[in-house]
Amino acid sequence: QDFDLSGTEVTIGTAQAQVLNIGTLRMIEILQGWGADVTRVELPTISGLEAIIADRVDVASRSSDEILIGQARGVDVVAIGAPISTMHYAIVSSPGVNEIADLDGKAIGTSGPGGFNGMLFRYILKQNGLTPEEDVAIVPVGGSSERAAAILAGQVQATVVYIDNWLALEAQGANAQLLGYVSDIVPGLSSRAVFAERAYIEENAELASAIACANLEVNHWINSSKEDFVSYTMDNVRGANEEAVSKFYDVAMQIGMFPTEPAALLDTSGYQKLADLLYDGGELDTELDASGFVDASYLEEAAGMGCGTGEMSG
Amino acid sequence: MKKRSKAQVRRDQIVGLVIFLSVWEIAARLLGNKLVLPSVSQILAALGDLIASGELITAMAESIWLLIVGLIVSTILGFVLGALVARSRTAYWMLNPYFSALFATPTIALVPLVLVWFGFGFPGRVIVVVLAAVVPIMFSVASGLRDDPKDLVDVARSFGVTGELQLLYRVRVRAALPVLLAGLRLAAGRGVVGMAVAETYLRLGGIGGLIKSYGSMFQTDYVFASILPLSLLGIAIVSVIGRIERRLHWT
Amino acid sequence: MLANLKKPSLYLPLLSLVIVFGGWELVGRSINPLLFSPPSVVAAEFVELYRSGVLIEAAQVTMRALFLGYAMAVIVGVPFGVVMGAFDRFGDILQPYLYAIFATPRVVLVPLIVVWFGIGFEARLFLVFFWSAIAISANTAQGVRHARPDLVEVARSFRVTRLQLARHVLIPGAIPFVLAGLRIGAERAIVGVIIGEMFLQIVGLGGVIQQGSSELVPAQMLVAVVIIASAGTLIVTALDMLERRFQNWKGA
Amino acid sequence: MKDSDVEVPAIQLRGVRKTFRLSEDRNAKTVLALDGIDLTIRKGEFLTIIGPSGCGKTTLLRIMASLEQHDEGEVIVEGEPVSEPGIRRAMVFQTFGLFPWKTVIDNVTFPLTVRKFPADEARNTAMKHIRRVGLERFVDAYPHQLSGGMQQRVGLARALSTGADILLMDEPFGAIDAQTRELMQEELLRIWDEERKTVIFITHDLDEAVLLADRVLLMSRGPGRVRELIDVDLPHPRFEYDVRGHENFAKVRGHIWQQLRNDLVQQREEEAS
Amino acid sequence: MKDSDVEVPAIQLRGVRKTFRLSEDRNAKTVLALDGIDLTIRKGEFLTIIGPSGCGKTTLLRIMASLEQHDEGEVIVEGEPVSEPGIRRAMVFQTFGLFPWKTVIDNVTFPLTVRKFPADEARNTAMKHIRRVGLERFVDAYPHQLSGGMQQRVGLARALSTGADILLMDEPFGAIDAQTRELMQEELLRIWDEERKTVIFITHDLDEAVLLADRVLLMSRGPGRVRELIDVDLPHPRFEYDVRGHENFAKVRGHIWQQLRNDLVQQREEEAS
Ligand SMILES: Nc1ncnc2c1ncn2[C@@H]1O[C@H](COP(=O)(O)OP(=O)(O)OP(=O)(O)O)[C@@H](O)[C@H]1O
Ligand SMILES: Nc1ncnc2c1ncn2[C@@H]1O[C@H](COP(=O)(O)OP(=O)(O)OP(=O)(O)O)[C@@H](O)[C@H]1O
Ligand SMILES: [Mg+2]
Ligand SMILES: [Mg+2]
Repeated sequence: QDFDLSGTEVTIGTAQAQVLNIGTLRMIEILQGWGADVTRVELPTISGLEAIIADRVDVASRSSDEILIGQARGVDVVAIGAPISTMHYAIVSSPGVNEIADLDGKAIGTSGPGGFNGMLFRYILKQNGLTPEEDVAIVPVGGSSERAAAILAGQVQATVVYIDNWLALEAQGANAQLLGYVSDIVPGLSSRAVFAERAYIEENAELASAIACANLEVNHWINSSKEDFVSYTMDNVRGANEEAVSKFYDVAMQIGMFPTEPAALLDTSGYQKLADLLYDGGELDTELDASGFVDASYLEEAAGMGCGTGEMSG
Repeated sequence: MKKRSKAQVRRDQIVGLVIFLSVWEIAARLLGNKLVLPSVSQILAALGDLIASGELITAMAESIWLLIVGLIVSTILGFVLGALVARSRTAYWMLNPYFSALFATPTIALVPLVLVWFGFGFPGRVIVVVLAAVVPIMFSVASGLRDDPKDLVDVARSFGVTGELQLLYRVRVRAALPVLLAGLRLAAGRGVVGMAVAETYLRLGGIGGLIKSYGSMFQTDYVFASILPLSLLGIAIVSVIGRIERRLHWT
Repeated sequence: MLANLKKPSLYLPLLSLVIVFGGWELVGRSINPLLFSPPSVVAAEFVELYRSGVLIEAAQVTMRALFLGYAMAVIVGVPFGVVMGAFDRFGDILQPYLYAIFATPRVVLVPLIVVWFGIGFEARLFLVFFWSAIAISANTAQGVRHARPDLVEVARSFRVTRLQLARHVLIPGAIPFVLAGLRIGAERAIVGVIIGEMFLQIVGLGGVIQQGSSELVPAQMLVAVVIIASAGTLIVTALDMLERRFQNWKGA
Repeated sequence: MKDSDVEVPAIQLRGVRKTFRLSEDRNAKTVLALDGIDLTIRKGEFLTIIGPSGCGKTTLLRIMASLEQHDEGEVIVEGEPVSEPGIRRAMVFQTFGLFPWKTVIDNVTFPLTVRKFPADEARNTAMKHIRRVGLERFVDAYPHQLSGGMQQRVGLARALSTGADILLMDEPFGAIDAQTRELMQEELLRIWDEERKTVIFITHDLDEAVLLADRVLLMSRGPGRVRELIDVDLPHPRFEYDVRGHENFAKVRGHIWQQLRNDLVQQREEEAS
Repeated sequence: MKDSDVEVPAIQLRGVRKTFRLSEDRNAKTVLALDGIDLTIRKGEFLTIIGPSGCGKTTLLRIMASLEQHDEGEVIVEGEPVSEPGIRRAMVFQTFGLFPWKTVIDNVTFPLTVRKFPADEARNTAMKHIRRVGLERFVDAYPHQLSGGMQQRVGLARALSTGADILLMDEPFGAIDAQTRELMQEELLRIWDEERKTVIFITHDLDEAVLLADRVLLMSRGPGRVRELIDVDLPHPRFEYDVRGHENFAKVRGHIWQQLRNDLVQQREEEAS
C-alpha cells in the first residue's frame, strides 16, 4: 500500500543542498509524490532547532547534536529518521602531517567554542596521546569552507571539514591530504537526524511514518545505483564536481552512510555515544539518555510495510 | 571646478577597466591557483555558464526584487527618521542613541530575531535589507538637514513658507541633496550587503544563495562569477543615483 | 525655531531609556528564552561573564582591532577621498571599484580573505580597515566635488596648492559629507571586526556572539551585541559632537 | 483697501532693541545692533533708510519682516503684533537670496507656487515682472549664470510678483549700474504710485534716498538708533518732474549729507579719545 | 620696480572673446559675453570700468585674473602670456568670496598663510589692513555676523594685504554707504599713490569711476565690447584738490553719462524694432 498525504502541509528545514544532503532532497520529493505539500527551507546559520523553537519549521533534517542541545535545554525534540547515519567529517592536514601524532606542536582549526567538531577533535587528540591546548594549538575558525581555506593558506596544519567538502577540494587540486574519516577514527557516532517536537510527531503520526518510509526508500535507492545517485546529485547540487561525487559515493558505501536496516539507520547507541562524548567534553551540562528521544518505531513500522525495498516510491 | 564631459569620464573608465582586468588576468596566471584567485577568463567562462543555465537570471530576479522593495522601504523610513532627528531635539535624544546602536549591530546578529518575528519569508528578508540600509540613510539625511542653509530658509520663510515640514521639502531637502545622495549611495551598497545576508543567513536563495553554494563547493571561479553581478548591481544603483544627481545639480 | 541639539534636558534620554528597556523586558519575557532574553537576564549574564574575565578579554581583543583599523581608515580614507574628489579624473576611474567593493558582502569574501590575509589579527584589521576606508573616501570625494565653486575660485586666485585648497576650502566645505562618511565607516568597521571574529578565528566579542548562538544562550549573545552597540553609539555621538564643533562658524 | 484702514499704520515699531552675541557662550562679546527704535510707517508711504555701514539697517528690515527676533519692544504690522513672516510683506535681500538650483523663472514663481497659484497664472505674473526688470532672455538661466546686477533684478522681480502690500527692500539696486538703476527706480515708483504699496527701502545712495522717498530715515552709527526722520517735500510723480533740480532736493540732500558727515566726525573723535 | 620695466604694460588683452553656454548640451543657447576686446593697461595705471549690468565687466576682470578661460585672443600680464592665476594679481570679488568657516582675521591672512608667511607677520599685515577698512572690532567675527558692507570691506582688506602689484576690483565699494565709501576711496588712492600699484576697478557709480581713474573703460551692452577709453585729466592726489569742482570732472562725467544714455536708447530702439 501507499501513503496518501494529500492535504498534509509541512515545512521542513534542511541544511544547504550539498552532496551530503542529497538524501533529504530525495526524501522530500518522495513525500511530495505522495501528495504532501512540502515547503523546503534551506537554513544556513540558523539551526533547525532554532527554527523549530521559533515555530517556523515543523520538521528539521539537520545535525544530530542539535537534538542533544535541545534536550539539554528542555526542548523535547525527537529523532525519527536520519538522512546520514555515520559521521560525515573528514580530517584533513597539510603535507608533512601524515598522522594525528604528527600534530604535536602544530595548530588545528575547528569550529567555534561550543561547536561539536572542536570537542570531537579534542577527543581524537587525547586518544592519540596529545594534550589539546598544550601540545596542539586549537584555533576556532568559522565554517567548514573557512577552515578549508585556512589550511590552504597554511594558517593551520589540520582541520575537520565535511567529507564532500574535502572531496571537492581534492578534485580542485588542493594542496592538502586526508588524515582519515571521523567515522573510522571514532566509529559509532550518529551524524544527522530528521527530527521534530514530540507533540508534533504524535499529532502527525501518519506523516512521521511516511517520512520514515521515505528515508528507508531513499537509502535503498542510493545503495542500488551509483549512476543514479551521481546523475541525480549533478542535477541538484550547484557546482558539484562529478569526480568528487563519484568518490563521495564510494566513501559513503565504505563507511555505511546510508543503511536500509532501521536499527542501523537510526541507532540509539550512536546518539548515546554522542551525548556521552559531549558531556565528557563539557559541552553538555547534563547526562542524557538517548533512548528517550530516539524513536525508531516509525522506521520499524515502515520497514514492516515494505519500505526500504524500492517498491514504495515507484 | 571644471566639469569633465560624460564622454571623457566614460573613456577614462573604460581605460581603467581594461588596465584593471589585465592586471588581474596576469596576476591570476602567474599565481596559477584557481582556488585562490581565478583568472578573468575563467570567471567569464563561469559567468557564461551561469547565464546559459538560467540560474543567474532567476537568482538575480529574486534578489533585485528583494533589494528594490527593501531600499524603497529604507529610503522612506530613513527620510522620516532623519528629518525628525535633524529638526527636533526631542526626537534626537529619543531616537538617535538607539539607531546608532542598531547601526553598529551587525545585521547577522539580528538574524535570529528577524526569524522569530517575521519568519524567513519575503517580509523577513525585506526586514534584513531595511535593517542594513535604513540607518545610513537616516544618518545622511540628518547630517544634510542639520547643515542649515540659513539665508535660503529666510528667503523661503519671508515668501510664505510656513512650518518645519514645508521648509523641509521646499528648501532644506533640496539644499541638502548632495549630502543625501552621497549617503544614499552608501546605503544602497549596504542594502546589497543586507540582501546577501538575508539570502545567505536567513534562508538560502537568490544571488546570495548562489554564492554560498558555490563557495562550499570551492568553485572559486563560480563564486566570483556570482559576486560580479552583485557588485554590478551596486554600481548600477550608484550610477542611477549619480544620474539623478547630475540632473538635479545646477553647476 | 531650530532644534538646538546642544542642550539635552536630562529627562528625555531617561524617559526613552525607560520606554526602550521596559519594552524590551516585556517583549523579552514573551519570547522563548532559547531565542531571546530580556534585559534582566542579559544583565545577569553580563555580570557573570564580567566576573569570569571572559568579557574583558574579548572586549580588549575586539577594540584593539576595531580602533586600530578605524584609525587607519580615517587617516588613509579622508586624504584619499580628497584626492579622489580634487583630481576628478582619478576619482572617476576609481569610483566604480570602490562602490563595487563596498557593495560586496564581506561574508561571502571570507574564504578569500583567509587565503590572502590568514585568519588572525591582520585579517581582521583588513576587514575593518578596507571597507571603512572605502566608505570614508567615497563620501569625502563626493563632498569635495560639491565644494562651492565661488570659494574654490577665490582660493585659486590666491594661487593655493592642491593641498592648501584641500585644507582651507575643500575639507571645511565637505565636513557634512566627511562626517556622514565617518559614521558609515564606523559602522563598517564594527561589522568588519565582528565578521572577522565570527567567521575567521573565533575570538573577541564576535566569538562570544558565535558561542552564544551555537549554544542557544541568547543572553550571552546579547551581552556582546549590547557592548558592540554601545561602542557604536559612543562613536556616533562623538562624531555628532565633532560635527557641531566643526560647524561653529554657522552660529545657529 | 477699505477707507477705515487709513488710520492704521502699515508698520509700527515701539522701543525695538536687538543685540547679537558673537559666539555661543554666555560671556561672548555682544554687538548692540539696534537700540530703542520707535517708528511709525504710514500705509502707502515710501520710506528710505540710510546710514553708515553696519549701523543696523538690514537688521531693522529683517525685524520688520519677522525674520529676526528682537530682544525688546514691539513690532506691529497693520495693527497686529507679529512674530512670523507674512505674505503681505515681501523682501528683497541684500545678498539676493536666490535658490541656486532654480532657474530664474522658478525663482520668481516660488512665492506663488508656495501659495498654490495655478502654474500658468504664476508663470504669467512672473513673466510680467521678469520683463519689467529686463531679463526675459534669461528666464531659463540659473543664478550662477547671471551677473551680479542681473541676480539682484531677479530678486526684485520675485518680490514684486508676490503682490504684497509692503515691500521691504534691502539695497535692491546696489549692484546695478546707474542707467539701469534709473529705469528700475522709475519702474518701482510707477508700481508704488499705481498700487499704493508701502515701501521700505534701504540704500546707501543719497540721491536715491531722497529721490524716491516720502520720508528718509537716517540711522546713526554704533548702536543703531533713529538719528532723524526727514520729510521729503517733492512733487509726485517724481520722474515726470526734474526733481533733482528742485530746491528742496538739494536742501534735503545737503542736510542728510551734513548729518552723515557729523556722524563720521563724531565717531572719529570718539576713536581718537 | 626696475626702470627697464617701465615699457612693459601691466596687462594686455588682444582680441579676447568669450561665450557662455547656458547648459551642458551642444545646442544650448549661448551668451556672447565679450567680443574682440583689445586693451593695454599701463603699469601703475588706475583704470575704472563702467558699463551696463550684464555687459561683461566681471567676465573681463575674471579673464584678467585667469579665473576664466577665454575662447579666443591673448592675455598678457607683465609681458608674459598667462593662463593661471598669479600672486602678483589680487582680486576683490563682487560677491565678496569670504570663507564662511573662517573668521575675519583668518580670511584676511589666508593669502599669506597660503604663501607660508610666518604667522605673526601675516597677522600684523592683516591687522594693518583690517584697521584700514575700519573693522578692528570684528577681527574674530565670522562673515555671517557681519553686515553686507562689512563683508565687502573684509574682501578688500584681504586683497590689499597680499601686496600684489595688480589689484583687480569688482565693485569693491558696491555695498558701502557714501561716507564710508569716500573714506575707502581715499585710502585706496593713497595706497595706489604710495605703492604705485596697477588698479583695475569696476564700478557702476559714475562719480567714482571718474574720481578715481586715470582712464575710464566704457563698455557697451550686449556682447561686451570696448565702447570708449576716456582719459581723465585731473590733478593728483585727488583728495587734496576738490576734483569734483574741476571743469574736466564735469566734462568727462557728462560725456560718459551721455554715452551710457545713448547705449540705452539704442538698445530700446533695437528691442522695439
Ligand atoms: N547674525 C549676526 N550675528 C552677530 N552679529 C550680527 C549678526 N547680524 C548682524 N550683526 C551685527 O549687527 C550690526 C548691524 O548689521 P546690519 O547687517 O544690520 O548692518 P547694515 O546697516 O545693514 O549694514 P550694511 O549697509 O553694511 O549692509 C553689525 O555690526 C553686524 O556685525
Ligand atoms: N557662468 C556663466 N554661465 C553662463 N553665462 C554667464 C556666466 N557668467 C556670466 N554669464 C553671462 O555673461 C554676461 C556678462 O556677465 P558679467 O557677470 O560679466 O556682467 P557684469 O558686467 O559684471 O554685470 P554686473 O554689473 O551686473 O555685475 C551676462 O549676460 C551673464 O548672463
Ligand atoms: Mg545691510
Ligand atoms: Mg559683475
